[in-house]
Amino acid sequence: MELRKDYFADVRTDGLNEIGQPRPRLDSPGHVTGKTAYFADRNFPGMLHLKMVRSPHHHARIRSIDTSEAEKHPGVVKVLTARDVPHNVYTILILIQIGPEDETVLADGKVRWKGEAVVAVLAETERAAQEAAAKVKVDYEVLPAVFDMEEALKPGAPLVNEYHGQNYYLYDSGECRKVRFGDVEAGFAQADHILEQSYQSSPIEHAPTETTGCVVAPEGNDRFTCYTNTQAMFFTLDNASIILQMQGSKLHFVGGTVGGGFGGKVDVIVEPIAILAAKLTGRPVCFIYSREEEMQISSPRAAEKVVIKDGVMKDGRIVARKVTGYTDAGAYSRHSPYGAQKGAAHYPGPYTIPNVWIDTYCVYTNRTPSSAMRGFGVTIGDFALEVQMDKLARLIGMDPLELRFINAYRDGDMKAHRQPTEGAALIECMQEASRAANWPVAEKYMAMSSYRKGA
Amino acid sequence: MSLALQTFSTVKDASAALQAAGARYLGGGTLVVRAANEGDVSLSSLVRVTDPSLSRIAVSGGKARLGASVTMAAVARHPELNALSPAARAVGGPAIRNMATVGGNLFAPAPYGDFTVALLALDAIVVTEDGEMPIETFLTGRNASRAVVTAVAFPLPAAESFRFRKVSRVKPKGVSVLSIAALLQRTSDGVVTSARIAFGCMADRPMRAKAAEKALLGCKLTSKEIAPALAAAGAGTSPITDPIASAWYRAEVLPVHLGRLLVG
Amino acid sequence: MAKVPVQFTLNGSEKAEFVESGTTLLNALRDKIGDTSPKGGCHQGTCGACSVIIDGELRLSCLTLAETCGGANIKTTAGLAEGGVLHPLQRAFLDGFATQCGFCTPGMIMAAKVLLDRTPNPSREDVVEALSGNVCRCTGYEPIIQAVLSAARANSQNVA
Amino acid sequence: MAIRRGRGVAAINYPTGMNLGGDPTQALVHSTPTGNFMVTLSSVDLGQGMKQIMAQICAETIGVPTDRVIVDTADTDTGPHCMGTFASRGTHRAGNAVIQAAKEARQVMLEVAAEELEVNASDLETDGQGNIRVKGAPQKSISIFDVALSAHFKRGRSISGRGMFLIPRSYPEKETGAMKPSTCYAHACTVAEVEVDDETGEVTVLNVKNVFEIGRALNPKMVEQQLVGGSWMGISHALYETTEPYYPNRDHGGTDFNQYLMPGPGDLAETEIIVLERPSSDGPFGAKGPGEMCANPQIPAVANAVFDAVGVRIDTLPITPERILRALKAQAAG
Repeated sequence: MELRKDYFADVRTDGLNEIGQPRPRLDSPGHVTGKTAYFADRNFPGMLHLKMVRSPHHHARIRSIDTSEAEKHPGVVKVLTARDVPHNVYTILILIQIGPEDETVLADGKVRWKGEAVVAVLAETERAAQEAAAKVKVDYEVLPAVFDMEEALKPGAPLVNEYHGQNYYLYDSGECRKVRFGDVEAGFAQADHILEQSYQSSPIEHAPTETTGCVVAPEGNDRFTCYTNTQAMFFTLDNASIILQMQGSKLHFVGGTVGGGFGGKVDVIVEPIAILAAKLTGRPVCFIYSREEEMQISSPRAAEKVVIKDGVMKDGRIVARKVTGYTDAGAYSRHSPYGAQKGAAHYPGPYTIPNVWIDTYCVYTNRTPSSAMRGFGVTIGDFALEVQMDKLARLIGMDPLELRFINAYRDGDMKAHRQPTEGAALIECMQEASRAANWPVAEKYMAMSSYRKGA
Repeated sequence: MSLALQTFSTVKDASAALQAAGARYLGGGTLVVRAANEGDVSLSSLVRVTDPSLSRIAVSGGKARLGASVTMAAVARHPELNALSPAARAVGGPAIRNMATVGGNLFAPAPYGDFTVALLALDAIVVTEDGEMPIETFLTGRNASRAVVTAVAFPLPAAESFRFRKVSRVKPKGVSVLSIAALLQRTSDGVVTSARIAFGCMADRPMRAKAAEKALLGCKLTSKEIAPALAAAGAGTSPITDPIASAWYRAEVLPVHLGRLLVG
Repeated sequence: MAKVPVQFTLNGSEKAEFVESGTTLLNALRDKIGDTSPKGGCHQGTCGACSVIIDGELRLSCLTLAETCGGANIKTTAGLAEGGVLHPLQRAFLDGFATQCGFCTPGMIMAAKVLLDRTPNPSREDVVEALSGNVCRCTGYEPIIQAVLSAARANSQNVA
Repeated sequence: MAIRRGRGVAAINYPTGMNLGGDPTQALVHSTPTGNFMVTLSSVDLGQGMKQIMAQICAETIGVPTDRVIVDTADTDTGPHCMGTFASRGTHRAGNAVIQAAKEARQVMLEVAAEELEVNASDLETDGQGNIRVKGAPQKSISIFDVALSAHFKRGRSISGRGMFLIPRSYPEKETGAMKPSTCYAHACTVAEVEVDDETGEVTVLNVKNVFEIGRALNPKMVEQQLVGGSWMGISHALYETTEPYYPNRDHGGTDFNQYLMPGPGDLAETEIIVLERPSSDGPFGAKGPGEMCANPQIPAVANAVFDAVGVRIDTLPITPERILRALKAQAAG
């Protein structure tokens, strides 16, 4: 790695004692000796293992659940169903007033994705829990499912989630989050070329080497300590408190040493049910996702579809950009309405475009609920935007890097969401990339600066 | 019920124990212990055999006999099995190769079982406690097989006559998009006089490429002359679709990779 | 539930425990013996976080039954430092900033140790091959490869 | 058969912190009797190095070496609230809270030192090595060890401080979308060079040159860790990863690390990282959040490089050999 201190040296004070110094990591000695304690390294005598009975169907009504055989299985201590969960219907962003509550801790009457949790089995050993889980009988009436976002948005599509009433998240702005800036149609009318293209991604897994999980120990004083690898301690504690209808003071969360997160451990899935199990059994409980659960049950990065329509002038100026983004939330909201909204704020990318129209939708389908992942709301958008930039450059016969210089935002430029640009550095990154990659651009671009307009 | 491990010193005793419902043979553990860990509750006991002859590699008179418990690592490092080393190294990473056995590989469903693809091209004999059979016969009936495999035996190929190629997305260790093994006898001027070619991932288990083999007879290994063999490569295949690749993709690139194996 | 005795040497000391039949070595080490340096990343044999060295060979403790390790000599990352002095591999991972979340680190170090024990001066290709069964999601592997190469260099300098 | 080479570029920006703000983080700092400093948080270290960075930020602010700082975090019985580690917010939000808490603690420390040295606190400075001295008269000094002892046992002062950082929440205007998503943005530009096998669709990323502007590299080696790993993940996203390979068809989802594809140690691109620092106006020592954005620009850069190499556009992620091969066949069919 090379630190290029010559850029922005005028606005930066170097020579600090600790900041800017490559100090050794204080956690690394624990890592290399195997002594760092992750949540699953805590073992308690008498600890129970929780295994989840999951839906084999993408969409089905539950006619009945029979746990009697499972309860009789040797080593089984408790079997939990929806009626055991005090506040079974929840949504995690309710903590920042983003509702409605639309998801169940354990399925109640219906399952909306293949893999949805239906019954939790607690047993003395992992093996006994697995065997008992296989004995739980659930009678399903299979319902039509919808997997394609466009299909889901059509009239008459199977309704994925009754708590929403339609297959998209309803923002205060309506069916999508909107950004309107300038007059996009006038921009298209003025443009020398119009290019409309569609981009698509597939769901992506965080794949941390440590799977999601927790170990809960009753403290013996009506309090419960939850050792967890959550990415957000109080967010998880407060959501657990709501779901369990338990005062937060009864909960003690310990974490902070996590085997990789990447956004995959902010969904508050394992902790509430494990605490409930510990409460109802009086025993320590561990609930740790198998790798298969981590891959297919835990939320992925949402699949997204992005449609970009641009109006561009022969000289490279983009004069109008219209973006429609679709985020495949799967069956439940989790963090997806937030992610779709983040996309609305991010478009039209780091470029100054006078006429912008953005619509971003959060769409429900019968698949594993998606949620946060490293850069969500932006990562796939950047793929679409930057491939589109390449196509625009080729359309008008311009160097792709030069096209970006022409449109790059600079200090003071008004963004589509009506914030003036501050602290821009896109131009300098491109100048340095031009040098490092031996990708020459015209001298006027190398002379540009983010500090002010024009050369 | 917990999972019980039963250890026997002879295959015969183990074989008797394997008649019980829920009993499975434990080789290197890469298939059955994984299944148990993943919650396969149909498994209730694991049966293993400590007979050291199962781990023996015997090479003599141009023939090799590998005990069923011989690991991929043992094959890979054996000086007289150089021709098979690429196929053994194609299995897993170093730790898996220290565990995965010749016997286990015979049962590995696609996309696994790359070593068996090599054995199929070598026309190996599979030895069970009930007797011997050609590997093709064994593979056809393997799902119903209850007999314990004790060894595989095959004539050692001359290094230049045996070729193996595994295509994977992830390097150096990834599961197969496909694998190809070819045993080719050629005249001194390079004309193919006999060919045995086996494919992995072109069906649910390793399979012979008989049409391609036939088309190769009498050819020199040039792009032009092998063209009919490549055109015939897909005959009778039914490639798997899995997270690694679709059947369509596997079918499309099969002739490409076969061509590179033959000419490259 | 049938308990069976297991007995082996772990990092130089004798261990004897009773475990349920069918218990993996990984679970026996972690839950019974208290050596949590091998990690359970997948229990499928696909991540390498549970790697240990058994009788000099790299093995996956998640796919090895504890009962089959009778009399074995087992080494884990927890036993690598001697007398409080880090092994050159541990030193190299530390100095080379080759750990991030640290979850894959003990398994990586085991895989690297087996390599260096047999191949004191490995090529980059050797290192890549040796680490190929171990997944890391944070580092992009390059710092780990460099750390192993650097440990090998440090070793050979010490010998010379 | 032909191996065809191409290169592509992409430029991006990325907002630091939870979108639209409203995501508080608190920190507490106190001194032990012998002048070590405890930072108490509930923020989570996912492996990115949060604990180390908070220690360096506290050390710099108080004026002691980093090894005199202890970070106690992620215990809800002891640590004050933090919204969590996500959205590239950890360093920015928690760092600001730590600075505020550390400044308050430092002020008490200087006041106690001032009493001991019989000077005004405003005339004092720290030397970064564990001593407090009079500005312009460095021979007149006292160790922080002695100051802490004095504060505890003689003067009854608590050398401690509270920190809270909150960007007020912005609510998007319904019709125009006017909003304040973030207060600062990191930037990047990546050039990727690839080889494409036009008979199999296989892509090899030969090299990536990444330029990142991250505000301030608080610990350059840790920044490098994150950027190198992120660049790998970006390439992985571009070419390999998905839980649903036949999306929107729900079948054939991978369930292990064999089936879930990511580049292995034998697939690594030569990776060059160049870092620029334009300090943000509200970041701790100008830092922005590089954690997420560092994995983004490689995706379009690789996509554009594939087009440059073989002339087909793959607008669906991941850019698999199958998608490339299908496009090449369609191209050949005209």
